Amino acid sequence: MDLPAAVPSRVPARGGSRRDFYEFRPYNVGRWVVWGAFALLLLVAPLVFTTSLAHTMLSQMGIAIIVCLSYNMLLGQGGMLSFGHAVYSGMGAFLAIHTLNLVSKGAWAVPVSLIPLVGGAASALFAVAFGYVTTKKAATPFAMITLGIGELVWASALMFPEFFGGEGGISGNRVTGPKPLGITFGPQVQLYYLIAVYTFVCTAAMFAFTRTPLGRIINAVRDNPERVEFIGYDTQKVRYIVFILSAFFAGISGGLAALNFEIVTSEVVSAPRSGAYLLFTFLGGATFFFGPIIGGVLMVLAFVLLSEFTKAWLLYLGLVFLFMVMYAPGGIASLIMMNLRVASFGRLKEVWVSYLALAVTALVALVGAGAMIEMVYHLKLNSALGPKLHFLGIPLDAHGVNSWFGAGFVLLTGLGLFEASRRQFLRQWGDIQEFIEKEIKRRETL
Amino acid sequence: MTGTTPALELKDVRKSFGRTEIIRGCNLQVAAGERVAVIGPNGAGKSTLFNLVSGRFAPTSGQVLLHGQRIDGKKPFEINRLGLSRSFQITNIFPKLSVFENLRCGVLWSLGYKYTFLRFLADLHDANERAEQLMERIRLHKKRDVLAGNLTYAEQRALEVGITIAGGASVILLDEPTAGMSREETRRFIDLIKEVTVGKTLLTVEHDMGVVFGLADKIAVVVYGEIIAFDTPERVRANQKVQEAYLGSVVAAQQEGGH
Amino acid sequence: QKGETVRIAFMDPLSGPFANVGQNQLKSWQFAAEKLSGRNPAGVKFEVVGFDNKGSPQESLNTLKAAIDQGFRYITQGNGSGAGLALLDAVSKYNERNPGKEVVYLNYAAVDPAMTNEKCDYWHFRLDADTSMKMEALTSFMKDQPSVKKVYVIGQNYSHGQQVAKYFKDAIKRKRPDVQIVGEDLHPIGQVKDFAPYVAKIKQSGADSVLTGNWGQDLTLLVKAMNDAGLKIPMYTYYAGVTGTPTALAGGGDSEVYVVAYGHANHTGELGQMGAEFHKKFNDDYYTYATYNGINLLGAAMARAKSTNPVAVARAMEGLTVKSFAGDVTMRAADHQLQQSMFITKWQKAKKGEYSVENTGYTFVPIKQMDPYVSSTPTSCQMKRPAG
Amino acid sequence: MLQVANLHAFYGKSHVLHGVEFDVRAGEIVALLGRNGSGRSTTAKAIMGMVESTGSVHWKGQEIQGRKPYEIAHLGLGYVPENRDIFPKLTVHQNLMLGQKSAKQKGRWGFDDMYGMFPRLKERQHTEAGVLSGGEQQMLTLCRTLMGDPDLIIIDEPTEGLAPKIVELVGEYLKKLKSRGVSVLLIEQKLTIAMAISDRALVMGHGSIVFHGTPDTLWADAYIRKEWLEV
Amino acid sequence: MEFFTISLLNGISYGLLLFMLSSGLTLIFSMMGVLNFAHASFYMLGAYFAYTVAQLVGFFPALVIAPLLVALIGALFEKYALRRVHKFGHVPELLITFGLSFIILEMVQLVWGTSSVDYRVPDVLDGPLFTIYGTQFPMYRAFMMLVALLMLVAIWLLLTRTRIGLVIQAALTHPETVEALGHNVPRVFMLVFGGGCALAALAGVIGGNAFVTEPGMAATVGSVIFVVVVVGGMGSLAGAFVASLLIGVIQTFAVGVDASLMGAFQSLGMAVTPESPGYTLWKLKISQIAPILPYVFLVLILIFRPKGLLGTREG
Ligand SMILES: Nc1ncnc2c1ncn2[C@@H]1O[C@H](COP(=O)(O)OP(=O)(O)OP(=O)(O)O)[C@@H](O)[C@H]1O
Ligand SMILES: Nc1ncnc2c1ncn2[C@@H]1O[C@H](COP(=O)(O)OP(=O)(O)OP(=O)(O)O)[C@@H](O)[C@H]1O
Ligand SMILES: CC(C)C[C@H](N)C(=O)O
Ligand SMILES: [Mg+2]
Ligand SMILES: [Mg+2]
Repeated sequence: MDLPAAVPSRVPARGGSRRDFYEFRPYNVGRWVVWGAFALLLLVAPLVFTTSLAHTMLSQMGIAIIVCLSYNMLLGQGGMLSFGHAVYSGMGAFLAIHTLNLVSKGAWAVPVSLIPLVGGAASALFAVAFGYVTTKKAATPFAMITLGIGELVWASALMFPEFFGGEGGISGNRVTGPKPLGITFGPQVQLYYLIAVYTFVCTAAMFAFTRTPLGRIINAVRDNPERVEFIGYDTQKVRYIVFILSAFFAGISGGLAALNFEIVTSEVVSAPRSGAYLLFTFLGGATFFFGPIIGGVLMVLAFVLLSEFTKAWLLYLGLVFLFMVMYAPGGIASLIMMNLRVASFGRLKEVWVSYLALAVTALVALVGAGAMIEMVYHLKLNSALGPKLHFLGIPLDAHGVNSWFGAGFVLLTGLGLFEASRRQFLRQWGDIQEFIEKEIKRRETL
Repeated sequence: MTGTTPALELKDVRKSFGRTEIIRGCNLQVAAGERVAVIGPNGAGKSTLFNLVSGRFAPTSGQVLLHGQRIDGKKPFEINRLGLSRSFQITNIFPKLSVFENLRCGVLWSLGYKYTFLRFLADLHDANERAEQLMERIRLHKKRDVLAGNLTYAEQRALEVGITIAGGASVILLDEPTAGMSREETRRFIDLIKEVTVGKTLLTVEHDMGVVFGLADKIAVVVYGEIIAFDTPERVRANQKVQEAYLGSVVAAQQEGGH
Repeated sequence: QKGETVRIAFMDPLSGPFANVGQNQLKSWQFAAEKLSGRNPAGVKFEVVGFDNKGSPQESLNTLKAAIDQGFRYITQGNGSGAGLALLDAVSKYNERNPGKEVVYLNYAAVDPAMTNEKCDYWHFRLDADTSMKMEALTSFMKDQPSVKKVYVIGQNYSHGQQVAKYFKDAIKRKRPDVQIVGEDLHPIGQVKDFAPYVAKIKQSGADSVLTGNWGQDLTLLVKAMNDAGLKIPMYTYYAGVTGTPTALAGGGDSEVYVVAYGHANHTGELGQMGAEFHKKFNDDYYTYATYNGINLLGAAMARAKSTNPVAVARAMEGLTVKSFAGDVTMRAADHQLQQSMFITKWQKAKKGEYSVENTGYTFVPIKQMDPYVSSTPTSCQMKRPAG
Repeated sequence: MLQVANLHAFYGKSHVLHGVEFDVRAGEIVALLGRNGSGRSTTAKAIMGMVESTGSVHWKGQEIQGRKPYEIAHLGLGYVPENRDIFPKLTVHQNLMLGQKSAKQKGRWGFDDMYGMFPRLKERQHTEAGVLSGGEQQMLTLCRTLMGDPDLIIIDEPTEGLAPKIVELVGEYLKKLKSRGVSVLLIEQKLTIAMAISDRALVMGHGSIVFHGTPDTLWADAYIRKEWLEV
Repeated sequence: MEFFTISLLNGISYGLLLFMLSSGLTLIFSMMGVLNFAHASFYMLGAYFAYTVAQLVGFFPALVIAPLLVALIGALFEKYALRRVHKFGHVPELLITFGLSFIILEMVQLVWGTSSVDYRVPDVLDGPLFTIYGTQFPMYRAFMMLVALLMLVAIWLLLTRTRIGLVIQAALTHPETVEALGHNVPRVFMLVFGGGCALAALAGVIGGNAFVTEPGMAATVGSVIFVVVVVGGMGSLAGAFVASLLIGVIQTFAVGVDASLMGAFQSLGMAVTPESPGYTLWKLKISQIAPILPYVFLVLILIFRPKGLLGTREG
């Protein structure tokens, strides 16, 4: 079995049309703009969203971005499907919180702002040990070893309370040590900015990594490990080094999480956590560098916000995954890039109307479906509290024929219209793609 | 034997898979700068021989020497670092990297960049220049940023050879480089191979006699895991045993004359 | 104060593998709030809103933030000491960093003794009895059982299971030095699919009773495996009553299971009525009686403080005594641990008029009630009270 | 027997065949020649229902265009793909087994005929096909399709990578097939062999047929050879 | 001797149980190369369907009906979702089954509630089969063992007597070529996936009442079944069988071993006290890690014999 995708020997004959080449490659000016915008976004986000929940969420997004990017060093860039990435972010978190507590006790004098680096270094050390055995293998054996190690570490986490703190985990207090410029990291905003700095630097560092010799060779190892051996590289060593680097960044994110929550429990090394990294990295888009950034943001939104909105959040999450994998296997990033490509050929404006139509009709259908799902959940979970519920501010009666009929009607109309606009859109999209293909051919012959 | 060490030497190399012995004691000395065509019936063991030399398999017994240094049993990457590079019978490239990146990957190790992640590729001028040059030489510069997987078959074959020679190895093994190409393309491609392997030791497997006689200084004939002849093209063609085992009289005559 | 509505944020798993327990407990809180609201001396109404913490300590911290943003000043949690300890710590830090916006944490079921000992905190109040208290009660019962001579201890290898084993050994040595512990097994939590090997080991040890702190699947599978092997010896447990477990137990046939708890399935009086009503309304069991005590305690404290401000209410709750379904209960000021009566109940077929737990035809009958002092344990808590 | 009319084929959006027309009669060997990329393989795939296509393909009086590949195969068309699509993890023998459409099928040929034709395969019958030499794989693909007992066999570059002697052999076997009443559509690169054995020759260029006639007329037509075959 | 016999019996029956749980996964994983993370969810669905069907028409009809229903769902899922994703590679395949497992879990909770359901062993199979050294051996356990063996035979026949296995393996690399040879590849894929799901469901019908039928049941068997398949060797039914038995027996006996590293040190004359570094690790008894031994096993086998016990290929 070859992961992540079968390597076609000749032209990829399966899919039919050729996938074209687009790379996230900002030109010098473009690069400054993109990174500047990213920095600006990090800077102003907490000024726009000001509630304390928003601040912790923003902090967690930064953390998630780093860890998803680090995961993608394995998955997207190295073709290494890991089921145990949480081991590394989690170990970083534990080592970081222990360090924090040593600092609090006065045993160690590390500034709080540097503790995430301790986490990173610790994780890298773990990766030196564990990675040595895992990266001996690639593809499915690799995936399965990481699964095994992940389960082992998770199970041990509860068995060794001395280190992992048992069920309650290890807690610490980030307000400790020297306080330069009066920054205590007590208020969430201060911590947010620390996380933002780390997020920016780590993102930049990981992006830079993709432009280095090792970063390129790991792509080659992903595509065709056998051939790499014949151009002078030891694939095992390539995987091993990248694995350690990835763990380093994962550890930094773990360290930041330790500071953010001020408590680290065994769940940080758990299998579900590893699974979440995989799912959301993929959802964001593993084939593009910036995909996992989107993935990280979505991860926090899904876990923190979606679950507050609706009891059916796991159902929605499952459905989103199902449909994303089926219709956009490159993740959200690939959707964006596809449109950027269309835009770069100057034809994006034509599809605006279609997008609008798609969005509106999809929304209508979703509202209908959502209302029905919510009514079902309501009947199941809260029926004793009366049949009335509110969905997006619309009062519904889960026992009433009207509500069901209405929701069904909305759903069907939405679906019908959506299908119509989808057909229209597909035709348009096909034309544009054809145009682009031709244009590319034409430019090639120039 | 003259005083200079051969570029590549096989001493009684044997290889068995399970119980079947595929290579049954091969001896060969290729002088530096020589172009050798390896021919033989299907399943004779030509590709296997290449696999043994390039480190894909370890020989069951015998020795392989590269410039006088033992390389049998070494890993492919170790052998590659010692200056031996090979291409594959079935196209073996990096389908999701662009043409340029494919070639650049090929040159990195030989320029000493190893596993570094502390320098930007963009700043490695020597590597970039080499890759660009190569791309021109294998005539793929117009496809610089096309994903290798999207190239046509002939282009992929060219890239395959490009990657093989990228590292500047002194000994090059090509396994049926022209397989699947039309006669016209083959001819162009052979010229290309000649051009890019000037001054190198070349071993190539071929079934196309036109190519073999056009390209090789010497021909090695492998039959049933043994090298039954190793000589100049003329003498090999005249060899009775070779005709029986491999050429088949009619075709030999026809192919020789071309079409 | 009168007519005011106090909102309580409930944070426990409402989705995922423990959702069944969380859903039941949320309903219990909402039900208790509805029934007891306005009837308290303060005349305050209570409203309980659920937040899904998915059983995760980290997510609990998010729900805490969300609740605080929405203006909640009282939170309650119970399912899992991991989340509990995280909340205790987070509430403490939040209150310290945000004076004037204090939040009170009512813990209705997280039973790690640490929460009222070395990690105790002023803003945390526990309505359940902790592991050590339950063990006091349980061993007080066991010491009077002449049949108990050789005990096998089995548990989940995490803090709760480890604590149960430790407290048992301490207590039984004090109370019945002649009792032998013939074996002790700690297995990874939730990983055992087949308990037959453990049962074989228990049998081989010659044990006459089994003590376990297991819950959920780890408990039901153990009971089933003992039944299957025909090993009919009494089991002393903590968590046989949690949602889902009775159903699973009933499927395993008759077995002698004792449970230690601060309540039982067959209360009469107001609580009994509430249970019946709850069952009618939700077709589910009302067993989290801490909700009853919790609402009453808050009401009384608010009356005493003449305010619904958490700072005042917290102060008022210290040492407060209220009437409960089984005598009086007191919130001990030293460690904020509710002192209450304990029951030993036995799992058996329900006779006529007895409450059929989860409609299984089985019930938990009380066979012994113990006054609060029996289970009272000393505390190492050094409570830091806010100044003023 | 096989009639192809106005056949168009597409890979996604790219239009590769532009109205291909030809026919193959019973017991005939027809060579389909052309440069790389002229669309010969695509023609074969379009007949077999393996690419998106429009137009008409008549086989034994039935329209088969738009059918599924396995249905078409069951109607007696055999296809030997280029690229040696052997199944690498299966043994040689298992590869041949898959050539049969069902385990009970009785055809003109059995395992013994195949092994008789290429003794080399018999020697290697229990080896994983993935490790076979290039030439052996080529022989295997041919035999695998023959096991399905087709009435018409479409062969895409069967002699690629074969030693000259084996090439001759393949040519002889194709003639033998013909003598047993099997028609052959031979897609070839090597003119020599194609010309030697075929009854008629077609030349393809840019997705349509630009020449058809006997091998002799093709030899004679220097313009076609220069323009479309570049020999 | 007594303990040994009983443990061996327990070990073998647990091993067979593991095999029962993982046989469908073996089928799908080894033949189609799909890491089906929803396998355990199909197992759960089987249990719930059986619970409902058994209430209506009894246990033994449910034994047939529930797997068929689940097979249908599995086949539909293959046809409308998995198939589309197949060409994108293995990670998307895996993720779509991930997504499916969420959906099944939620659906189960919606239909049957979040709590466990009262799904009991039928009376005819309840009770002990025989008593050995005073320990009863339950009849139902014997029934489970029997079914596991039947599953083994059925799959073995399927693989050796039909060419489905060959078709699938061939189609993994060259689906189009296989079709051109006259095999209806999509249908075969659908049948195999449906069949694998049916096996999972059958395990659920039988496991559901032997254990507990609750929404968490999928998660509890989730990863251990992968261990069985991988340790046995991907692509090897016999391997999965051997691995199941081996894991079952080793794990069962490990429960009985109370030795620890501390003991080993002490017998070497080294004193280990609670103050020594790593005390918790040293005092950990083998019996305490028995349930996670399969993972240790998994890691070791992949390092030293990546093909698995009886496997023929890596990955
Ligand atoms: N790993 C292996 N295991 C078993 N047999 C093998 C293995 N590799 C090669 N062989 C066998 O060794 C023989 C020689 O194969 P090889 O590929 O070297 O032939 P070749 O001379 O290159 O032929 P061709 O010209 O057809 O490519 C073949 O019969 C092949 O089946
Ligand atoms: N899978 C594919 N996707 C897109 N275009 C393709 C695909 N396969 C072939 N083509 C294009 O279709 C055209 C015809 O290809 P085809 O393979 O039929 O040519 P051919 O005559 O068989 O040549 P060859 O000698 O290379 O086998 C070529 O231009 C080729 O680039
Ligand atoms: C689910 C509950 C029974 C968990 C229990 N309260 C504990 O602390 O572990
Ligand atoms: Mg070869
Ligand atoms: Mg072709």
